Amino acid sequence: MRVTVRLFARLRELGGASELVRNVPDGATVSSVWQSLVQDFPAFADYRPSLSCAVNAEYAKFTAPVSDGDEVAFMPPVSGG
Amino acid sequence: MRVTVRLFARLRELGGASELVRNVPDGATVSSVWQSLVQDFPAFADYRPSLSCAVNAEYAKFTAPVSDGDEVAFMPPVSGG
Amino acid sequence: MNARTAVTESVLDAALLAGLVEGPGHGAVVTFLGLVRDHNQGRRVTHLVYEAYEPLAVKALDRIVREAGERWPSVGMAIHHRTGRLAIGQASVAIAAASAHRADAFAACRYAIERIKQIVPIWKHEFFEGGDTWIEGATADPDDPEALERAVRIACA
Amino acid sequence: MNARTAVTESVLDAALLAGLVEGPGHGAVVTFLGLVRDHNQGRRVTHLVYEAYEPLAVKALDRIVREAGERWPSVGMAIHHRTGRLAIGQASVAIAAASAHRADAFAACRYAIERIKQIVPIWKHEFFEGGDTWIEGATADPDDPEALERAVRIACA
Repeated sequence: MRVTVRLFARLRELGGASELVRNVPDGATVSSVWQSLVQDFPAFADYRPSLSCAVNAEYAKFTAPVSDGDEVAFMPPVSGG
Repeated sequence: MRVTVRLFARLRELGGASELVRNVPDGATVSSVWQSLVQDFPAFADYRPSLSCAVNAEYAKFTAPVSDGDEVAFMPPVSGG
Repeated sequence: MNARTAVTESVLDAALLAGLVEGPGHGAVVTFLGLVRDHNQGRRVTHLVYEAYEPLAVKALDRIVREAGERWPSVGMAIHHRTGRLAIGQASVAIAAASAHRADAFAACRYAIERIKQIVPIWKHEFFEGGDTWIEGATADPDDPEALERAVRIACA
Repeated sequence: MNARTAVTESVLDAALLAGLVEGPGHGAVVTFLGLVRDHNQGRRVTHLVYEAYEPLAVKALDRIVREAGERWPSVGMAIHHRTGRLAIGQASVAIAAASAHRADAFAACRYAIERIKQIVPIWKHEFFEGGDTWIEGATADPDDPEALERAVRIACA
């Protein structure tokens, strides 16, 4: 199945794109999507401890399952305000 | 000597005027000006414990002397804001 | 009306005050507007009339700005207080406090409104359904250390 | 832009936000503006660029308004956050909190800015003399009870 990955701020710059379409196996979770990204972008690895994620524009846990067509967002620490 | 007395809020209403010109003896203080007012306006007496005063638009103590031509203001508790 | 402190019959404008105090080193501006409420202590308020001893009121506002500047040196502050007849929802007082960091702007703004209620010679005449009354709050004494300490405590809590 | 919460490229207007939340029972409106400072941690800042995950950022602002309404039931609140390029002195975030009494308006406004910095997916790209850097603040977790408690503690201090 295919998911759209959204990247922000420095993660977007490290990934070279704000949006990536990824093929993931059935049963994939947010965590497994992230792991597949880290394989392509080793610099991402440092972000895991401080990362937040969302599925379809709702905050989610890394253990959340993803479905075909989902938008999965990975977010470095926020700095609004 | 003559001083101008300024009254505000309920004190102004009790006194029937926002401004009064009073003759006071040499050596008068804010306190003696007040006492002379209380003689004419007995309802003023209740205000003494909560009163503030000013001479020439600067806060003053009741013991402050007044001079000819001074503006002496008597102010009930304030409620701005 | 571009003075940082004023007592005025005109409509208050918090954005104008904010503009007077903002500087390039400021990261935060906090404004406070006091509004006329439609009720007070169980009474249905119809309107208020504010009266001021204007020259002393402006000096008292200047004093509050100075006090705030001494306590929070990076803070820029402006205060305008309105007089005359005010309808429900209108602003009676506007304060703007700008500073490098937000904690100081919040504290200074809160300090200012507490001090205004303590030492500025302005009086509120409340008109409500069935009558009217002069509101009498604090005996004004700018040198009372306990009042000042109370304002600081509330502001810095 | 009359929504109580928004993420926008337009100039922010605190007075507009105040107008959205004021009601006849409100005696106080506190507004907060976050401004772009000309310096940060010893760097001479030239400008900032804010980036947002917009749909989630709006939901996070809605959540903060809801949280504030649960904690301070009389409070009306609006929050707009700006994105894109901002010059020194421009406002990146505007908050308005109205309530019957001033203590709640101050507390709710302060709470909102603390929570914004905790849970709203917006990022600040700082450009300074000699370089640029992404500011990374808090790991966003709206359900983290410690972060929420910290915001409450600062707001109600």
